[in-house]
Amino acid sequence: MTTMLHLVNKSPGERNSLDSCLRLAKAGSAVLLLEDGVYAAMANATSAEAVTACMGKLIFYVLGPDVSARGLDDVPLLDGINVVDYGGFVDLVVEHDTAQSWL
Amino acid sequence: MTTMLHLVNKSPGERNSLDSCLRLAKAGSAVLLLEDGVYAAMANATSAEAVTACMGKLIFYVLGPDVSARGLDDVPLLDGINVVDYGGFVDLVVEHDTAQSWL
Amino acid sequence: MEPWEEDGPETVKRFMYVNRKAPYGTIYALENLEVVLIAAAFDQDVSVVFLDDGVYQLKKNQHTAAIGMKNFSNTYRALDDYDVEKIYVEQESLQSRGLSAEDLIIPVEVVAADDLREIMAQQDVVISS
Amino acid sequence: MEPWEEDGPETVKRFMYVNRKAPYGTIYALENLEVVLIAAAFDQDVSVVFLDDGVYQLKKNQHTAAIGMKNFSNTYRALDDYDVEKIYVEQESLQSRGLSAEDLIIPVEVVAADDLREIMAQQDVVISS
Amino acid sequence: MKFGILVNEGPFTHQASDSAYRFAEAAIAKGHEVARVFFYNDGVFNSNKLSEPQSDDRNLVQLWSQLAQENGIDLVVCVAAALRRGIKEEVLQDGFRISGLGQLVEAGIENDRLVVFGD
Amino acid sequence: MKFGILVNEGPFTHQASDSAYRFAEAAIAKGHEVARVFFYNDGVFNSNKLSEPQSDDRNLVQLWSQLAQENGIDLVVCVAAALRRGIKEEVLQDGFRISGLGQLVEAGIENDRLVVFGD
Repeated sequence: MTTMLHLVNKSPGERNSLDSCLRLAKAGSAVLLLEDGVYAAMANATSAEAVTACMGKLIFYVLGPDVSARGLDDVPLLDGINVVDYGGFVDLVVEHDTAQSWL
Repeated sequence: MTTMLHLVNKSPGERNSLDSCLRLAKAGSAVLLLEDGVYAAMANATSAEAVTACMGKLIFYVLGPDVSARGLDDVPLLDGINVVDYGGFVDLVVEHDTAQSWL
Repeated sequence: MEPWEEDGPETVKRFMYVNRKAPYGTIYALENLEVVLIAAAFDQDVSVVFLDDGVYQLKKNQHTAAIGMKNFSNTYRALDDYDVEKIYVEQESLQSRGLSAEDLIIPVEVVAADDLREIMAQQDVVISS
Repeated sequence: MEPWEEDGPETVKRFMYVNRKAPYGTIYALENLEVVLIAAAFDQDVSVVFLDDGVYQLKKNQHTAAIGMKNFSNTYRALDDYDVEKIYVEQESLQSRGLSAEDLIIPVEVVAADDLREIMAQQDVVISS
Repeated sequence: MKFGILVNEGPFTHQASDSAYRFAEAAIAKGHEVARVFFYNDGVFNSNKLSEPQSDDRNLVQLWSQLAQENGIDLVVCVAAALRRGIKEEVLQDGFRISGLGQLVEAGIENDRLVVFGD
Repeated sequence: MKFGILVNEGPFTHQASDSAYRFAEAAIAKGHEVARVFFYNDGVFNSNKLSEPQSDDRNLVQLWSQLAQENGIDLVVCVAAALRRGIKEEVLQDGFRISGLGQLVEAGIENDRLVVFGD
């Protein structure tokens, strides 16, 4: 068994990528939200429910540079999501055996 | 008041374009499903419910060439959806004052 | 449209520019804004709509240095200088994203879907990207 | 992976090619298939997965003459000639689209999400487009 | 009736240009006029004459060019979108011209309909 | 650790190439090796040397080229994807080379990780 890092770069308000990732990611996997995927980290958006429901099962990360670019520094993010920079993104890829992009 | 033709070219299984179109199209408007939008015309898909709910309010068309390309000639389409070819597409644009593409 | 314009030699059409995509993830937000700024120079009736993820384009406080892309959010402020005054944001899109008008970089008219539906139905030309 | 391969000089990795997009609307289905056909020539453990709108790629009876695009659906039949035998289709994706294995152009292994989850978790390299 | 068309995507990755082309062809067949096609966003790639599809595939760069020359269609490539994407006169297919975004607005003003094809 | 990277989109329309570039830069800064970046689908446009972004915008064609030359990264453009999109030697930026899809599979075999950036 390998350990997996799932990458989601699409907004849950536009596409189904996050839903599919959450349905098919194995318990214990990591999920990194990047690019437009970072909108899924917003605590007060209706999409928060799906992510919250998986909090015990998956470990969530969000790419800080994409959060700042989109003006979300002043918006509450979901508790339990870890913010990383590009270096942290690299570390996550190193720490997991496989990276799967939900394109 | 103008009459509107709404164009939806994305699959309801991937994006929210159809939902937004159905929410914002005025009663009496026409909706043409084309490209990957034609999957919304499949009678047995779960997306059928949203289209069926708007059948009284909107007039639905689907682009036949895109239906055939995707192998849907042998699949039941929703009752009340009119199949047109590219010529019929042109006629729809002519018959309505404005065309709005849900990109 | 004013009465004298109806009688003038030039047709005035109602143009609506529709934004449904988030900024930075794709270029559509930026390139659609470039169209609107050009369009403002023509004597037409221009309105701009932000709905679905398009509302994110107007989020205050964008800082793009760390992603290396140009921050174009301040350019929306130029819409006012260009006399583009009909700027609509769909209320339902804002709400479902946990945002309100105070989160936006420019003053806008927040309209419910029921009202936006009527506004859209009055347009002559709709340009989306 | 067979025991003697573990000891060989060449590493055998588990490669999974994931298809989540419909054909013709975008080129990703076609270009991803081109990758798989090349990948088959390398001695790796190859599997191909179709889920979400990707299941539409395998729909029987595609006729593209009227849209003027090349019908590449028959090329999926070549996967068998290239010894690509692990072809998975997610059951939930098929069902929600009102389709079944009989609608598909090639024989596949229809797997429930619960099983696909395990298969995905065993891959070394995942290529999606 | 006079049509303007806006194409926002290139000739391969999305079907937008295919659909726009089939639409234009059908409009002309019905006796309408397609006055202008404006290429914006990745649509500017429709004018790249270096494009070389496989021999059994359609070649939209040539198809647009031919349709335009036979029917007097004005094919306009947005200069700003083209510059950043590396589309310049030296790779421009015959029948296309590079110009400003004002040509898109004009296409909306001067034609009876503007139809948008994109992603 | 040795990384392979796959970029499926061009340098402007989607953020994919930006993200891939920032990732590569960060990996190198941490002492890892980026052995190969493979450009597929619209990703082939990242190699177009005619690309001329506005002066206050980033130029990913040059950024990739510089990063590769400074760090010995093999930048490979897929020949099949490039041909249909009109990317040929005559417009190819220094530091990129055109080759077959086998180079992508090899990048998956020979590197410790393959990371995919796309739409």
